[in-house]
Amino acid sequence: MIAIPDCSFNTTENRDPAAELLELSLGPQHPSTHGVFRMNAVLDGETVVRLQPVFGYLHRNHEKIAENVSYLASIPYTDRLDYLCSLTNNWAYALSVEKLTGLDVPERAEYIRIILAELTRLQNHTAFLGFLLGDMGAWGTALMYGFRQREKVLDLFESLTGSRMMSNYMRFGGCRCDFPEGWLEQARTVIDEYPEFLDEMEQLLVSNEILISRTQGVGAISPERAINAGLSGPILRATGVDYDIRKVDRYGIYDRFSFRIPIGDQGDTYDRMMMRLLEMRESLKILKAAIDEIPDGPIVNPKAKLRNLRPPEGEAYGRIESPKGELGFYLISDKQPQPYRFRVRPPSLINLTLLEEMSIGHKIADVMVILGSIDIVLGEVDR
Amino acid sequence: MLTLETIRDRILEAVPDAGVEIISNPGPSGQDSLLVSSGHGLAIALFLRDDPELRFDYCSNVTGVDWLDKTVKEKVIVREDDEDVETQVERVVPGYLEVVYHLYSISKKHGPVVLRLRTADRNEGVELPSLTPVWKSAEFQEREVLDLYGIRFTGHPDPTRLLMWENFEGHPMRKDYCAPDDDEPGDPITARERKEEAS
Amino acid sequence: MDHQLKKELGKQGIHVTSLDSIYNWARSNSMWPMQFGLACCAIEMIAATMARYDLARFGAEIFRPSPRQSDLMIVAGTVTKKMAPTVVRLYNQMPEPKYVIAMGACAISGGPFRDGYNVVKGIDRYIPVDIYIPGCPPRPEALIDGIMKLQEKIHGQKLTGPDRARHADPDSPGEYAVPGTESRDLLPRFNPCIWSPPARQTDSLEYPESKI
Amino acid sequence: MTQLYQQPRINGSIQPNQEPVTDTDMSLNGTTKYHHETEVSGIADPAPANRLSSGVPDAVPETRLSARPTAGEYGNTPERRPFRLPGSGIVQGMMVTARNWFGSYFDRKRLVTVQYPEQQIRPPENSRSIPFLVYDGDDPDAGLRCVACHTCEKECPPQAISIVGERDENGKPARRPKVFDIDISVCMGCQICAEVCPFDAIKMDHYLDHSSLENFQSLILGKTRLSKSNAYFHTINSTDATAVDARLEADRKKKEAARQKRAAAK
Repeated sequence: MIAIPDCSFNTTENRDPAAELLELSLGPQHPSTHGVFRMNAVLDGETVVRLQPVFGYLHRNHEKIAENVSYLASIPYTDRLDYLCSLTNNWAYALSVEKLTGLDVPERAEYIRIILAELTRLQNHTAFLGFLLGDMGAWGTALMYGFRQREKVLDLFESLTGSRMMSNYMRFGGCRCDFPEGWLEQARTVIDEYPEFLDEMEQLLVSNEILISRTQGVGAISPERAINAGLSGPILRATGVDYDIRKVDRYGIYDRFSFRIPIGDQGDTYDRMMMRLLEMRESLKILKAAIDEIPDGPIVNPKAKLRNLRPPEGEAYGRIESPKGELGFYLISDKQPQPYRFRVRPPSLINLTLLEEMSIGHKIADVMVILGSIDIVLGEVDR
Repeated sequence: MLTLETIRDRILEAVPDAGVEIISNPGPSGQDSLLVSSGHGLAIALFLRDDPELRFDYCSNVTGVDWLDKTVKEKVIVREDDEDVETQVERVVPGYLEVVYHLYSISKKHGPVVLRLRTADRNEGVELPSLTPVWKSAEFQEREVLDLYGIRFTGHPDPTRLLMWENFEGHPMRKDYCAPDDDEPGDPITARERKEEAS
Repeated sequence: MDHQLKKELGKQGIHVTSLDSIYNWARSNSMWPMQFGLACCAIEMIAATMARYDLARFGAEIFRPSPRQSDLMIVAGTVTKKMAPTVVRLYNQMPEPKYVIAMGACAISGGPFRDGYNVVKGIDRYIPVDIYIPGCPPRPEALIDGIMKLQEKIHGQKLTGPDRARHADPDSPGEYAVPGTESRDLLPRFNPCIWSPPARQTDSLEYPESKI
Repeated sequence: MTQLYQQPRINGSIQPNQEPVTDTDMSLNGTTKYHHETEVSGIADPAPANRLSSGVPDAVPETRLSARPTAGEYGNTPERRPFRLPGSGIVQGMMVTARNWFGSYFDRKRLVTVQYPEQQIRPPENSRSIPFLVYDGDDPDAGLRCVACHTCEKECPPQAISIVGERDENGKPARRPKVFDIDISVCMGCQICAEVCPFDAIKMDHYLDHSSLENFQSLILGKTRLSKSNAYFHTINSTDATAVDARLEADRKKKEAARQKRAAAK
């Protein structure tokens, strides 16, 4: 029988006042911090009493650089924000510039964008499951299966955009190039095979008793708290808040597709994990429909300018539902070739706001699982 | 549909003598913003969050903007020798720092409302009220603004630098920040230098 | 003993080798990299260890979470000024013999982010780098190729003599100075013992062919 | 205090096609899809200025899909939960690993390892790593398409390209690069240079082993090392190369015609 600790004492009041507290610095080099994230934890025995995230170890001045280069030259930099999902970053940035300049996007380009964004969601969540299991100690197996599947999506990305990870694909008012021959058939095969992989993954994970006892009831947050702390994406929805920007803003042409939004009810680590599994199935639905319905036509607005883009004076905030949450770009133009202000609203950073609240009262080993379930990418946290 | 004008009027109703001004956005995005006087920032934020019709419960994005001093050329009529003479005068409009909040409502599913708070000048140690007590999501982002723009937020629970190290000096995202020049002279990997050399 | 004689003896069933080659063979085939990812390149580094590329075929699959147990540091990603002291400290904690691969443009020279105020323009300013793998990010194949190049390099190293390997030289430092985060910048900007700004090439602008 | 083994709140995996009953159609007007009236879907905020864009109309479709199946739906209440042996979830997971292990000996789908370097994946045509310069004909210097217009140099986001144009005896630009350096230790392979080049002179190379033992000299590629023939371009990306050839040929013909016309006019 596996005994799991009673986590009901989620406060610091009933700890022994005489006990000595231990300060522990986790990171910036730590196998489970997903990069160079650092946490300063204060421990009472093994229980976390206080937890202070420390940022900036990957602060590579994305915003400052982008304010000194042209609008076009920022696109490859956005690839490197959340380096697991460069295509959604591209889209968010392109969307903001399109808002800033008032550009329309042709029909076919919208479909391409949706196909790529949902493929990105698939591969991000696939890798996420692997990393999360790695944080729980199952280093290797789930990650190995996840990456085996992810490679198939990366092959699709490479044959279309030219690079496995750094796509640099979306352009203002459309996309850079059309599908090469046979791409859609290849994509269809990958998508048709995906449910099989998901079934296998679910069989591996979902009913595993160890996983359940390590995740259920760990790091739960209330929906009110989650909204107030600005959480977004699967983490917000795991608490039971029905808020998906694909449905709310209806950017792109998401309103033409029939898909559902998974909602959790406990807001704990288990729900956050399941959210990803369920989202992948919904993404597959969108993908299938989009590939079947994609029309012919131009892929870029002929009015769009590639070089020397000088948007009219003004500002715009565009946001999309990236696999991590709400990814927004806030741009101010002063009619110069460079943006006056270029701001990224990073979902990963803001999703960490409640990390301390989620962790207090849990064991230090659970902090890794909680952090893993938030799904951060340091390139985006620190920018 | 609530327009910004009605929101402004409602704010003025609830928080009397609060300075609220609509800043229009000339661009095609049409996202106008509300400029709020810093003294009433917290009260207005609370009102926006708790008003049953507005319910801006979700503060999505917090960011700083640095507006440099601007020289504006103006035509001024000067009385000279009992005669009105039109002359051009250069006037310096002092720069300021600005914090921009993008608010959405999850329960009402509307937004965004853009809230702006401005400092008086660009000096070291300018202060603005922190809106973290209203929206916790502003916590890290306000720290980032503090770090990169140097705006101090009064009432912030942890007013320390977010990204740079603790004993770092300066605020790198300010427009006039000069990065430490660490390209050693003679570094051949700098393309610009090689070019200068050849031309 | 010359190569021809060795071959002849081998045909007769007598295998002659030197301590150097056994030592180098053993080391080069069991390199344990440190599980240390900085940025984007780390994902490609993980991909290289996964099913498709399978770094285990080269004896380098065990990514150790602790520097004390590893002998290869793959600097995979942008090194920021805030992170650089930690990287050097981690390197210092690794036991000799140890090797460093600078993976990706950022680790080599700061790459696309080299204009940033918080980016170190190449980790070789603070720790000695054995292999540079350009690319942004380099493909997993490129990393495997880099590791194979490093294995070749190890095979050629000598334990004695004037041209012996760095770790076999008792005078060479196993630890390097950790830079400090000062008020504006890292100090010193580079470690003069191992790195100096390369001389300006005035006579010719065309650089010589690769010496690999 | 510890409590005894907590029963999992969910039993078994969620069946892929078994959806909760509350599934309603998500689209706006009840059909699975609808088409915009306008040809191009508007990206620019359709709401007029000074108006809060209220995202969703009043008829918000129900979007729920619970991560945890609701009580009863999957027998999730203790009374209705089918008996499960403790540890059966782990056994179920181990079956998956066993299937993968045995499968890795004969199932093509699970045999994914590429035996690099003996076996190499042929990169897709669009694949890119670093740029190269295309030359026509056999002479790498004379046939270079590059005219040193500096467009790529200006657009390169990390400023990895440096070009110095050749000048003839009179000091006039000779439309040829004297120096064309790409610092591949800075290049991020974004292919913006290839995209903006008006002369199709710079293209993206496929993956190459460039790793070196040295930082500065071997990672700055000069003109000689960057120049590659058009035939090579055809081998790596024949689709693009053929298109470029056709385009250049059409350009040449057009120019020729214009020249003849001018000559005739004289």
